[in-house]
Order: sequence, then C-alpha cells, then structure tokens
Amino acid sequence: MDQVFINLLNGLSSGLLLFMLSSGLTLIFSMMGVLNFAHASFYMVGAYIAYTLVGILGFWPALLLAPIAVGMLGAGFERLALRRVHKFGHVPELLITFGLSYVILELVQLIWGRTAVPFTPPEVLQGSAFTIISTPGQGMSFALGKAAPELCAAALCSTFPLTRAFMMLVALLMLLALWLLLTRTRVGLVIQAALTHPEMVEALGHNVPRVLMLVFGSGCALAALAGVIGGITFVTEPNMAIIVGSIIFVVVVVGGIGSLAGAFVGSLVIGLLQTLPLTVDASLASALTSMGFTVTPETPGYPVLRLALKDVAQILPYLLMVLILIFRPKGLLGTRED
Amino acid sequence: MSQAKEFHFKPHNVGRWIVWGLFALILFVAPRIWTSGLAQTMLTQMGIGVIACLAYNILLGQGGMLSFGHAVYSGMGAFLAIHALNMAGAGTLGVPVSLIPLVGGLAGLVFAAILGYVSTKKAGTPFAMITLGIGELVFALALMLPEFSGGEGGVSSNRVIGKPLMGISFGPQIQVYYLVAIYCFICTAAMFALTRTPLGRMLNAVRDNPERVEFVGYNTHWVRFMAFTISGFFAGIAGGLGAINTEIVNGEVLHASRSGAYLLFTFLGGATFFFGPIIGAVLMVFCGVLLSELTKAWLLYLGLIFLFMVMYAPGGFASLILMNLRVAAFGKFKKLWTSYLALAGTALAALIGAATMIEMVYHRQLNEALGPELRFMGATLNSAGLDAWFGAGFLIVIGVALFELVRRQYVHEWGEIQEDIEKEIKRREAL
Amino acid sequence: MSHALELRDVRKSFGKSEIIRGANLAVQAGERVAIIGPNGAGKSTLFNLISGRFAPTSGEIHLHGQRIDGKKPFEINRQGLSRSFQVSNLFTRLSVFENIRCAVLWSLGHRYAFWKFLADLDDANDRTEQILEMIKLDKRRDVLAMNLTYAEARALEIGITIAGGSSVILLDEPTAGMSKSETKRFIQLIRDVTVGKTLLTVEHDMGVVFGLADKIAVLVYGEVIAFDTPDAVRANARVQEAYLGSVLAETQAAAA
Amino acid sequence: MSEGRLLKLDNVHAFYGKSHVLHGVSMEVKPGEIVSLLGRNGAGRSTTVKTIMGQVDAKGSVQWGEQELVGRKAYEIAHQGIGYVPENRDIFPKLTVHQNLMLGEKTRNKTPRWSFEDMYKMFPRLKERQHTEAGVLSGGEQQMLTLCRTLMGDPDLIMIDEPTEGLAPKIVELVAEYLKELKNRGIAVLLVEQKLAIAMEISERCYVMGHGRIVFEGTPADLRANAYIRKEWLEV
Amino acid sequence: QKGETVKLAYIDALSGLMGPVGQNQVKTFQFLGEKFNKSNPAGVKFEIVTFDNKLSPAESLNLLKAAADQGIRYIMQGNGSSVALALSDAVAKHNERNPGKEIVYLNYSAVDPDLTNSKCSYWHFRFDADTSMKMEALTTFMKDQADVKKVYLLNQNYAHGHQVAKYAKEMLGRKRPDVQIVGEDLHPLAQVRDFAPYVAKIKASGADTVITGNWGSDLALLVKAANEAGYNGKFFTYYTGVSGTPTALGTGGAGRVFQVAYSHYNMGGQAQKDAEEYNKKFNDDMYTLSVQHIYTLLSQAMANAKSTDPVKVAAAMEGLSVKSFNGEVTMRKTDHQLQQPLFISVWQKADAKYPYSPEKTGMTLAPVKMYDSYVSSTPTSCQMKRP
Ligand SMILES: Nc1ncnc2c1ncn2[C@@H]1O[C@H](COP(=O)(O)OP(=O)(O)OP(=O)(O)O)[C@@H](O)[C@H]1O
Ligand SMILES: Nc1ncnc2c1ncn2[C@@H]1O[C@H](COP(=O)(O)OP(=O)(O)OP(=O)(O)O)[C@@H](O)[C@H]1O
Ligand SMILES: CC(C)C[C@H](N)C(=O)O
Ligand SMILES: [Mg+2]
Ligand SMILES: [Mg+2]
Repeated sequence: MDQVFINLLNGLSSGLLLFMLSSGLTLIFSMMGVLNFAHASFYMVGAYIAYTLVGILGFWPALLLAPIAVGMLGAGFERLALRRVHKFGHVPELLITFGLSYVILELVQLIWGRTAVPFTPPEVLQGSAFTIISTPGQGMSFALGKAAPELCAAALCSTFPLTRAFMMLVALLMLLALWLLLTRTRVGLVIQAALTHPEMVEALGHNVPRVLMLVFGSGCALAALAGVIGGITFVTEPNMAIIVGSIIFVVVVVGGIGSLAGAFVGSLVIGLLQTLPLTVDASLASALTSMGFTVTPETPGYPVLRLALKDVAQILPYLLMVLILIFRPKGLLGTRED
Repeated sequence: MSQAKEFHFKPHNVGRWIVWGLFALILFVAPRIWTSGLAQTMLTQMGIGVIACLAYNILLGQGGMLSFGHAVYSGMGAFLAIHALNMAGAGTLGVPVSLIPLVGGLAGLVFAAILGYVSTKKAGTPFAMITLGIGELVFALALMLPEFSGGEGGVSSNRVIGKPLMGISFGPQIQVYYLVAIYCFICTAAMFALTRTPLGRMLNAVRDNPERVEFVGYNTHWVRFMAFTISGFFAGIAGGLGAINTEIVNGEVLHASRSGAYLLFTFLGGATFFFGPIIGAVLMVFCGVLLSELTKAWLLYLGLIFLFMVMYAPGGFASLILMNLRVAAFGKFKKLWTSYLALAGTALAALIGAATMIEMVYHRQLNEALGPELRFMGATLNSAGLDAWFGAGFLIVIGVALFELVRRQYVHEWGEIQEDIEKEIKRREAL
Repeated sequence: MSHALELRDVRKSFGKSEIIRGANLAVQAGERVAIIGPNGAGKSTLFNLISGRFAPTSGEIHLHGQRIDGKKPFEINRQGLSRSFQVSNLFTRLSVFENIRCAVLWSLGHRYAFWKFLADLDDANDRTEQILEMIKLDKRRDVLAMNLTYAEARALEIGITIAGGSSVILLDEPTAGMSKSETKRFIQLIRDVTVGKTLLTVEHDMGVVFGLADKIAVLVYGEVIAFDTPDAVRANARVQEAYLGSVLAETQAAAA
Repeated sequence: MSEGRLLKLDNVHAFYGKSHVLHGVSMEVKPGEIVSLLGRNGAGRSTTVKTIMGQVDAKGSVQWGEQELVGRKAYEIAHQGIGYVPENRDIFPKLTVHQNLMLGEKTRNKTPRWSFEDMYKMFPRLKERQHTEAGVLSGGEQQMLTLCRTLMGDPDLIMIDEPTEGLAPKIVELVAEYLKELKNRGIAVLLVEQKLAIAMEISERCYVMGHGRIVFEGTPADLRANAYIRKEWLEV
Repeated sequence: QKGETVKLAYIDALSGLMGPVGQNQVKTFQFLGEKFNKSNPAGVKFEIVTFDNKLSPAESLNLLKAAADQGIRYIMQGNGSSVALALSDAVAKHNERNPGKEIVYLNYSAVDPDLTNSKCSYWHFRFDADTSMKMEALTTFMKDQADVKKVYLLNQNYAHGHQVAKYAKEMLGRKRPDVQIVGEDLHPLAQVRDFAPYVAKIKASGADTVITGNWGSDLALLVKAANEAGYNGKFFTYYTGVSGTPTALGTGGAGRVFQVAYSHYNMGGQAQKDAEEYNKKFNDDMYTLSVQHIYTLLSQAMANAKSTDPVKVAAAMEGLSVKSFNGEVTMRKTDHQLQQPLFISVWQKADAKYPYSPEKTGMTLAPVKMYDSYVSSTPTSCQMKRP
C-alpha cells in the first residue's frame, strides 16, 4: 500500500515537472505553430543561470530572475532569428530551433563546463516534506518532516523530499496562472488568429510581432522556471536537456495540441506511465506461465515474451503517442487535428 | 494544333546526358584523386549518404512529408543486411556480397510498407509526430532485443567471404567504394526517374494540395504510402551498403539523431531541388567526420552554420547555386564577382577572428596541459596573452564592419541584377 | 431511364444543427442546372455531400444509377463526377501544364504508375494541351499556379475540374469576384467546355444563372423548394419571397 | 483632423517586390462620404486599399488628417481609425464567430458606436452561429462576419474590398443599406466594388482605375454620362 | 629508437554525453605524457593525437582509418565496452588485411571481461582491471561484511552493466551463499532522470546493499534519490570518483558508498603529487591512472624490443612486469589483461590522513582495503591467435 502510494507520488511529481516544461512548449507550439526543438535547452539554461544567480543573490531572487532572463533570451532569439524565417514556413522554423539547441549546448559547456555543477536546493527546501511510516500489521501513517528515528526503527519509513513537494506546488500555481492568462485575456485569441492570418490581425490593430515575441519569451521563461526546479531536484548538467527533449513532444501530442488542460493531463499520464511500470516485473512470459502455458527459451518469440514490463517502460509513452495519433489525432483533450 | 504537331519533335536533351555523364565521371575518378584511406572511407560514406538523403527527400521535398524517423528504414536495412552477410559468410545464405544491399533494400521496403501504412494515413504535424514516435519505438525495441541487434555493442561481420572473384574480395576499401558508387549511380538515376513518372508527379500534387488530389481521382493515402515505401526501399539499400562498409551495425543506425541528420542535411542541401540532397549528403559526411577532426568546437560551428543557413538561405545550397547560375546565364555574373571576392574576403577576416576566439576559449578549457599556446591556421597563438585576444577582436570588428559595407553594396547590385533579369524575361516573353 | 444524378431525401447535420433537411433532386443527363439560394442555405454543403467531401447523415445519392453516398471523393471522381471549389484550390507549386496533367492522369488509366515516364504519355500530354487551349491558358503553360492572376486561377480551377473528362460537373460560384466583362467571357467558356455534360452550378449572379442554366434548383434552409425552368422559377412566389424579388436580381437577370 | 478631407493620397506608387503596380495614384476621401473605386480585374484597386493599410511597399504620400501614413505599420494605421475589410475575407477559421468579432474590438478610450448586439441585429444569421467555428461558415456568412469584425473597431473610415462578392442578391441590397447607414453615422466609406449598379447607387463620388492609375474622377452621374470611360475601363 | 616520436591516437568521445570523461582523460594523457617525455626507458617522445568518436562504434572505425592514414600505429580507447569490442575486432581485421602496417590497441578503461576472454585479440591490451577482477575483490571484501544480507543489483543496460550483474551473482553465490539477491534491474544507459521509482523498489525489497556498475549521472542521481528517500543501505560501486559523481553525492552517503578500483584519490607517493599538480593545473581530478600503466609498459616494451614497431612492441609487452604507481603489475601473456592490485575505498569527509578532495566536495575516497594482484586475478578462457 505504502509502495503504491509512494510510486503514485513519484509519478505525479515527475508528471508535474513535465507539465511545467510542456506548458511552455504547447503555448509556443499551438499559438505560433513552431515545434521548438530548443525548448529543453532553455530549460537547461534556466537551471544554469539560476545556479549562477544563487551564488550572487540567493535562491529566491534567482528563482524569479532566471526565468525572466531566459525569457528575454528567448524573446531576443525570436526577434533576431525566428521572425526572419517565419515566412519560409514551419520546417525552417523547426530547423532553426534545432540549430539553436546545438549552439546553446556548446555555450553552456563553454561557460559552465562539461560536468555537473553543484546546484543544491536552499536550506528550507532541503530535507523531507513528510515521512510515510508503514508499520507491519498496522498499515500506514504519516509524519510531517522527517520522522523520529525511534519510529522508524520498527517500521519502514519512506521520506518524500521537500524539493519534490515544492515542484508540485509550483506546477499547480503555474497551471492556475496560465489558465487565467489564456481565458481572461485577449492575447490568446490574437495569437491564434495570427497563426493563420497575421496580416489581417495587424490590420485590426494588433501588434502581432510583439505578441509573438512575448509568447515565445514566456514559453522560454516557463521552461526556465521548470529548469530551476528540475535543477535542484535532479542534477544540473549539460545532458539534462537531451533527456527531456523528445518526451515533452509526446506530452503535448498526447494531451492535445493547443490545449493547456490537455498538456496537464498528458503530463500526468506520461509521468505515471514512465514511473509505475518500472515496478512491475511481470512479462508476457510470466503471464503465459501463470495461465498454465510453459514458456522456455525455445518457445517461439521468446526474446519478446521475456521482456518484463519494467524493461519496456521507457517506450510506453511513445507507444501511447503513436496509438493516440492513429486513433484520436486530436489528443486526449485537444480540439484540432493539424 | 495539328500544325503545331508537325514541328513537334523531342530533342535529345544533350544537357541531361552531359550532367549524368559528369556525375558518373566524378564517381569514377574521385577515389583516384583523393587516395588516402580516410578519403576513400569518406567518399564511400558520401555515396551511401547520397542515396539516403535522396530517399529522404522523396518524402520531404517531393511529398511534403516531414519525417523524424527515416533512420528506421535505413537502419533496418542495415541490420538485415549484416545478418544476411553473416549468413552468407556461414554459408547458409547463397547471396553474393554485391547483392547484400538489395537485401537491405527489401528490408527497408517491407518495414516501410508495414509502418508506413499507419504513418501515411496522416499528413503534416501528425505525420511528423507519428514518425518521431515510431522512430523512438523501433530504436528502443531493437536495443531490448539483443538477439537481433546485438545490444549496445551491435552485430559485426566480415565482408570478405570465400575466394575473390576476378580479384574482387571487397576486402580493400576501394572495392567497396566502387560497389557503393555503382549503387549510388543507379539509385540516383532511379529516383530521378521517379520524379518524371505519374506517381512522382502526383506526389508533388499531394504535397501542394492533398484535398484537391482526392477530387481528381487519387487516393492521397495511397500516393503517400507508395512514395513512403519506395523511399524506404532506397533508404534500406543505403543501410545495406553502410553495413558492408563498416562491417558492424549497432543501435545508432536507428537512432533519432541519424533521422535528424537526414532531415537537417537534406534541407541544407536544398530540399526543393532534386540534386540538393546530394550536396547535403556530401556536407553531412564532411561535418560528421572532418569538422570534428579539425576543431573541438565543431558542434558550435555546426549549430551556427545551421542557424545562418536557415536564416539567409532557406532554399539550401542548391538554391544559392541555382540563383547564381541564373545570373550567370543572363551574362551578369561579371558584375557580381568583385562583390563576391570582397564579401568572401571580409567575411573570412571576421570568421577567422571569431574562430580564433572560439578556438582559444576551447583551448583554455580543454587543452591547457599543452600550455597556453595553440596552433591555429598555421600560426601559434598565445591564449594567455592579451595580444591574441585583441588581435582576434580587432579582426572581428574590422571584418564585420567592412563586410556590412560590402554587403549593402552587394544587396543593391543583386537587386538591380534581378530586376534586369525580370525585365529581360518579360521582354523575351513578349516576343 | 436512370438520372445522371439523383438525390433522395439527403440530410446532413453538423453537431446538433441540421443543415441539409431532406433534399431531393433528379438531374437528367446533359442538363445544365443552376442551384440558387440564400447565403448559408447549404449549397456548398450539398456539393460537398455529392462529391464525397462529407458523408450525408442519411439519404441516398445516385450517380448514373449507382449509389455514391458515403464514398470517398476519389472513388466518386473515378465514377465520373468532378467538382470545382468556391475558393480556388490549385496545386500551387506546379505549373499550369502540370496542374492540368495531374487532373487527366487517372482518367487515362495511368494511376500510380512509376514505371512510365510522363514525357512518353502522349495521350495525357495531348489531352492536357487540348484543355489548355480550351481554357485559354496555353500561353501561360509554364507559369506556376501561385503566380496566376485571379481570373486565370479561376480558369485553371475549371480546367482541372473538366480535365478528367467526367460526365457530371459541379461548379461552385465559378464567376465570383469577376468583373462583368470577364464574367461574360467565362460563361461562354463554361458553355464550351461542358458541351454534352451534365452541369450543376451554384451562383448568386442572376445574369450567370439565367445565361447558363436549362433548369434552376432553389435551395432554402437545406431543402429544394423549387426545381424548374428559369422562367417558371422566376414566376414562383415562394422563390420570390425567399431569394429573388430584388431590384438587383431583376437587373442582372434582364441583362442576361 | 482638418476639415474637408479625411484621407488624401498624393502620387502614390506601390510595389510587390520588384513589380511596380501603382503608378502615381492621387485621390481623397472626405469625412462621412461614400467613395467607390471601380475598375477591371487587376487594375490595382485592392492594391490601393492595401497600400493605405500599410501592407504594400509604397512611395508617395498618404495623408490621414495631418499625419503621414506611408512607412507606418499596419497596426498603427488601424489605431488611427481606419478599418479594412479584405477581399479574400480572412476570417480566423479556428475561432468562433464571437471571438472573431472580439478581435475586431479596439481598446480606444472613446465609447464605440457599435456593440455586439448591433452586429447581431444587422445580421441575425451571425447570432445564430455565434459559437460556431468561423471556418465552417458559408461563403456569404463569412462575408458578413468580416464586415462586422471591422466595424467593431469603430473606424472613422472603412475600406471595403468587394463586400458583395458571393452574397445573395437580397443580402447585397441589405449591405448597400447598411453602408448608407454607416455614412449616416458619420463614417466615411471607401468601397471597392464590381457591381456597378450598387456602387453607383450608393456612392457620392467615384474613381475609376486602370493599369495602376486613376483614369476618372467624378460623381456617379458624370460616370453614367461618360460612355467612353465606361467602355474603355469598365466593360468591354 | 631513441629520440623517435611515437604517435598515440586517442579515439574516444570528446563531445556529448561522455565528453567530460574523454576530455579529462586527454588531459591526463598530455599531463603524464609530458613527464614521460622527459625521461623514459626507451628514450622516445610520445605525442597524443585526439579523435572524437562520439561514443559510436561505426564512427570509431572511421577514425581508426584516419589514424592509420596518418601513420599512427598505436590507438587507445576505453570509454564504452561496446566501442571497445568493435575496435578490437576492427584492429584485428585491419592487421590481417594490411600486413606491415599493424596497429596495437591499448585499452585503458573498457572493462567488459569478454575483451580478454571469449573475444580476446592479440593486438588488444587492457590496462584497467576488468569487471570480473573488480567483482572478485569486491566480493572478497563483502565476505567479511556481516551486515550485508540482502543485495540489490541495479545496473545500466549495456555490456558493462550486464557483466557487473552477472559476476556479482556468480561470485556472491560462491563466497556468501547466505546473501540473498532480492532484486535485479537494468535501466537504460544515461537516460534516466528520476531514480526515485528505482529507489522505492529497492526499499520495498528490503535490500541493505546495492551493487552497481553505474557511472556518471546514472550513479550520481541514483545515490541522490536514495538519500532523499531516506534509504540508508550501502552502495558498492565501480565509479564513485569519476566525473560529476562526487559533486552529486556531496556530503550524503558518507561511510556508505564504496568503490572498487585499481586506484583511489589518496595513493600517496609520486602519484599523489601528480594528482595534486594536475588538480592545480586543470582544476579537475585525475582518475584514469591506467594511463600511467600505458606509458610505463609501452616505453619499457619499446626499450626491450629496441624498436617502436608495433609488432615487436606487442611481443615485448606480453608478460612484461613493471613497477607502477599501485605496485608491481604484469601484462598477462595469455589474455593481455594487466594483473594489478585493487583497492576498496569509502566515501567520507576529507581529513588530515586522506586530504585529497575530488571536485572540491570536502569529501574524499579513503582506502579501506587493498588486494594484491593474485587475490583479484581471475582465470581466462582466451584462446589467443598469435600471428
Ligand atoms: N463543417 C461544418 N460544421 C458546422 N456547420 C457547418 C459546416 N459546414 C457548413 N456549415 C454550416 O452550414 C450552413 C450552410 O453552409 P454552405 O456553405 O453550404 O452555404 P452556401 O449555401 O454555400 O452559402 P453561400 O452562398 O453563402 O456560400 C452554414 O450555416 C454553415 O455555417
Ligand atoms: N502579391 C502580389 N504580388 C505580385 N503582384 C501582385 C500581387 N497582388 C496583386 N498583384 C498584381 O497587381 C495588379 C493589381 O492587383 P489588384 O489586386 O490590386 O487588382 P484589383 O483591381 O483589386 O483586381 P481584382 O478584381 O482582381 O481584385 C495585378 O496585375 C496583380 O497581378
Ligand atoms: C569510463 C568507464 C565509465 C567506461 C566503462 N567502464 C565501460 O566499460 O563502458
Ligand atoms: Mg457556398
Ligand atoms: Mg481586388
């Protein structure tokens, strides 16, 4: 029971981090039509910049300033590069972000080196949010913070780190803020309209280039915020972008392009899908065995039958994405197909 | 109409014969000009790359299908080819080495037919995402089945099987090169021919306006599917040749970065022109092998090259070449060429300055054991002293400033020339 | 005898709103029919149903006696029905010549061939040249479709529609956006290229309607409320009320 | 705003890339009048309107009151109080009818002359479809929507390119009525129109264009009287 | 051969995921090379030529050709056993097809035992200790750790990880049959960001000890996640000291994380001085000390063979014994696996006795046990084909 609970929590929290990342991506993707391959790179830059700022200003200002700085970098990139290729269509837009991801990676390594940097959470976020104590025969109970060692002597204690709790909190706040922004302001409409008819939107009196720049910048800032939190929770290293690089596209597609709610649901689904199967040792072979068949290495297809669910866990998100695209191209909560 | 018909004859397209002849000639003499082992390996890879990029461009350029997973088909071709090669070596499969690439081709075809059937149901972004997903799936699955893929280590083989036939054992690199060259020529010709067939033309139509295609009797899914399958076939051949060349195939042939490279370099070469991907493939091998040899900062350079190319020449190198050929065809190239010299000169100055700085930074970070000095373009620089930095900075500033001046002049001239050409075309039309 | 095209109680709903509410229409082979009706009556939707872009919610559509409702556009086209679009819908990056050639390939049986060269397909090339002459674009054969002027694009739109040699042709507002002189030229063009074919056209310009049609179908709120000769329709009180009955329509009609 | 004229074009040249389309167009629009711009396909009428809107490269002068518009951005021009209804409609297909109208609104601090209700009263059909995606509207409905969307911005001058294209005759007359209504509310209208009958009926003055130049200027009555112009530049 | 310059090709990943390790090793080669160039038994000068193989076997084969083109006869590689297997095979093929231009492959850290067993090659020499040797030492150490009762095996899903798991099971079964293997997992190489699910699983299994061959971020994140979830079991690792892991470990895991290797950060003597000098010079830690073995053995073999010709040098290197930084080492003739002492060290606060602190963590790896060559030596199944 406590294991299931811990696993669920882990799945949810990693899903929420994905949400922080993919919300920016879906914003850019659905409103500007740009598949931003450099999105994860901005995530990484966010972590690194925050790491540097922490040294100067402390954690909380860095948490605020790093996203702003990255947002400005993103806006600058939009202004100087992306805007130029907008008229050539989506493939060049995509490729230019592709090129950017290389450049960012190299620059990060030039500035901060090629190994991990010691980016640690501030004092208040170190330690445990709560402890799950499961005493054999008595079920499960909670203790805030770290449980006393005496308690844990007889029982099995699992602590849930504060950083992860903080991550979940920030993600939820972000969801709320974005939802307010998109539903309570006209900016969202302007952007969607500008996607297909930029000239007309301008003729109606909206400064489209500026809006697009803002959108791109905000998307990057969101990625950077995720980066700061991802950076303290996991490690801050040059590899951190590549690891999340393609999974966030899966999230956006599964949830449904252009839908914030979709990105949220998609993130949680993918987060759980990446986590829960890891704990399952069962395979087709064991399933067949339990159904009374005998499976030996000579059984045809044994190499496939042998694969345990935990071994294939990493491909499940992609499998889900392909199936979704084939059977429900709009995604779980999406409204459009293109 | 009938009168027009009498004068209607099909001229032998001399130009086309010359172009193909030249292509064959280049394929033939290249390894005699560049004879080192590395050069021959690279030429072999270029030949393979040409097939792969052209195959990819059937999707991207001709069919408007943005695929993020084409390495699946070249990779599956490579895997089945290497298994076939091993079986041939063990005597359980009676296929000569020269036909092993066709095994790869068939594998590519079969996989493209199976996986392509679902991917080509959609176009646009959904298509792109399905290919991305399938690419990741196949890659990860292959690694999970070490019986098939040899795990991270891959499957290795020996291409020298049995006794040499007429002195050909495929042991020496040069023999492999010529095998690749022959395949390359035939495949290029075949893919070019495809663009001249009904299917090839309808593929263009599907790219431009899939909706309308349905109303002139064609099933867009089927058109895309057939093109995808054909593309898979050629990609598989490239994979098979790659397997013979390296004698080892591992998961990386299926990896997304390989698919990404096809996309990037096809685009850089010029997806809108048939021959663009050929340039792209040559660049791909250059960047992948040579650039990383020349400089530690190659990823940075590569990224920057992409950024600038996409921004300033979205049609790829092919479009740059064609635009200048057009200028030349109207006899206006003379006017430009001083500008080109000036542009190249100033750009070079700026680039050398920038590259010097980048190299010095990398040197400081990575190679300090050798002391602060580094050799760059024949000169010895002291990355610890201010001189080199100032010198480089100076070079950049001056280079960029002059470049900007020349560029303005050039843009002006270019504009005028284009205007003249437009006028000239109008005039000719009016005749 | 069977009709060239027949609609039997065709209905179509989008979500909750029913747009086509039991349309019935039977068109004889060789007839030219104009479909008129207020904006949003469902004329384009009707064309979309017939040509297979949408499947009807219920009802039957027959082409030369065979059921075609629910089939895919390309299947319907292969059975001999072809349509144009209200907004030009061309292969923008191909030349005028290639646009037309794409449209003739299937009907001449070249299908998905990748073993024949286009240049050797004399039947297709001759037919393409013919069409180009008919739509007077032979001088522009190598221009890319996206560089055509509005009127030329409309002409090409019609060229693509008729190129496959379908016996039933649907045209959706072929002359929209054209000046009077061009409209006149165009009516003539349409007449010429559709000789011996069954023609359905949607139009708001009464000049075109009365100049082109043997019969007029009036579609109001998703129903065919009248289907008769032009004169009879003009006299029909319901039609007057729903659609005509205005100075403009009168003058246009008179000018025809 | 100076009395007497609202908009004045003086020797305007316009270019699409390298091709020179307008060759010195001069014309003007006074407050609250309906002016129509006539001519054959390709004469350059749409280009003129787009030039005013800042969507085409231009030389020469376009005066709006005391201000020069050439070289300004489209959205700045829109904020000056010029509304534009393009010929190819350009509705935003993925947004609902109502959202399309919302995008037409401009946040200028005076109280606008028009509200959503006015629009829906003008074209009840739009009210019925207000929550539908605009992309699926019929051709005519889209035409109504574009007109209303621009009106929501409360312009002083509205430039309409072929508003009646694809509209049923009854609706065409309705549109004509509304244009007059606009004028009554003090809005100037620059109308590009193919249907001579309508244009001549409602406009106070008209210009005829040919090959990128103004070839005639005068009242509808003058034009009716001038058979040569009509034959040479308008009909065959 | 005196005064000759011998070019050594360094073919390994210098960019990407494994880039940092490669960069660090190149610096080690250059740094120690300088010292050896001043004096070595053969009196030759070594020159390092670097090639970036991007961790790809296929790319490495290209670079092998490039190196051969430049007339380089010695190649070195180590990061990634998959690449090593491919290279060893390719070198053998090359030497067969190009007599007179033979190339020798010096492996400084690819530890898959197959390289000196079923897939051994005459041209391949390994200077690291292979997985089986390290596991031999580790399990010998564990034999005396009474509190180890339940062991969990968590490894990367590739050649090296598989071998660690395999030998752990085999040797524990032999030396501590009472120890229970309560779980076994293989996770994708360098792709896991979140180890919390694995840690949850480890906790649930009740394991008191984890054996892992993980390196780089895969190890760093694992230990970090374990700390956060309140796991207090022991870790027996191969690569605690390598690139990035010290930083990620920080002060967590003190006294609970062990490493088995042929060296550690407090070797004393010349090695210690070198390490400190290196640290000053590059602000980085020298952890690939097998480089020193390479220089020592190579120059001695050249001196003995009185030639730099790889064929002769290879022959001279077989069975050669020299004194190196960690004691007397021998290149075993039967399989070309260097026989050398191994150390178990533990992660703890740096102190006066063990002062060297990698990555400025304030922590160090302090030796707890040393095993002489004969203890950790493992038998080989190599059927070497000699030319
Ligand atoms: N896909 C759809 N989803 C929802 N409603 C639709 C869809 N397609 C059409 N409609 C609605 O159906 C009605 C009829 O549209 P249609 O385009 O057929 O009209 P029409 O008769 O061609 O008018 P017009 O003359 O103005 O072009 C319109 O009200 C339109 O909004
Ligand atoms: N984007 C463009 N690029 C190049 N030339 C253009 C472009 N748009 C219009 N033209 C050309 O400019 C000329 C004037 O076009 P314009 O659209 O202003 O004509 P118009 O009078 O509005 O006619 P229409 O009745 O077709 O709307 C035409 O010859 C047209 O071909
Ligand atoms: C450098 C090491 C971390 C490489 C690892 N020992 C391997 O064999 O793959
Ligand atoms: Mg319609
Ligand atoms: Mg116009």
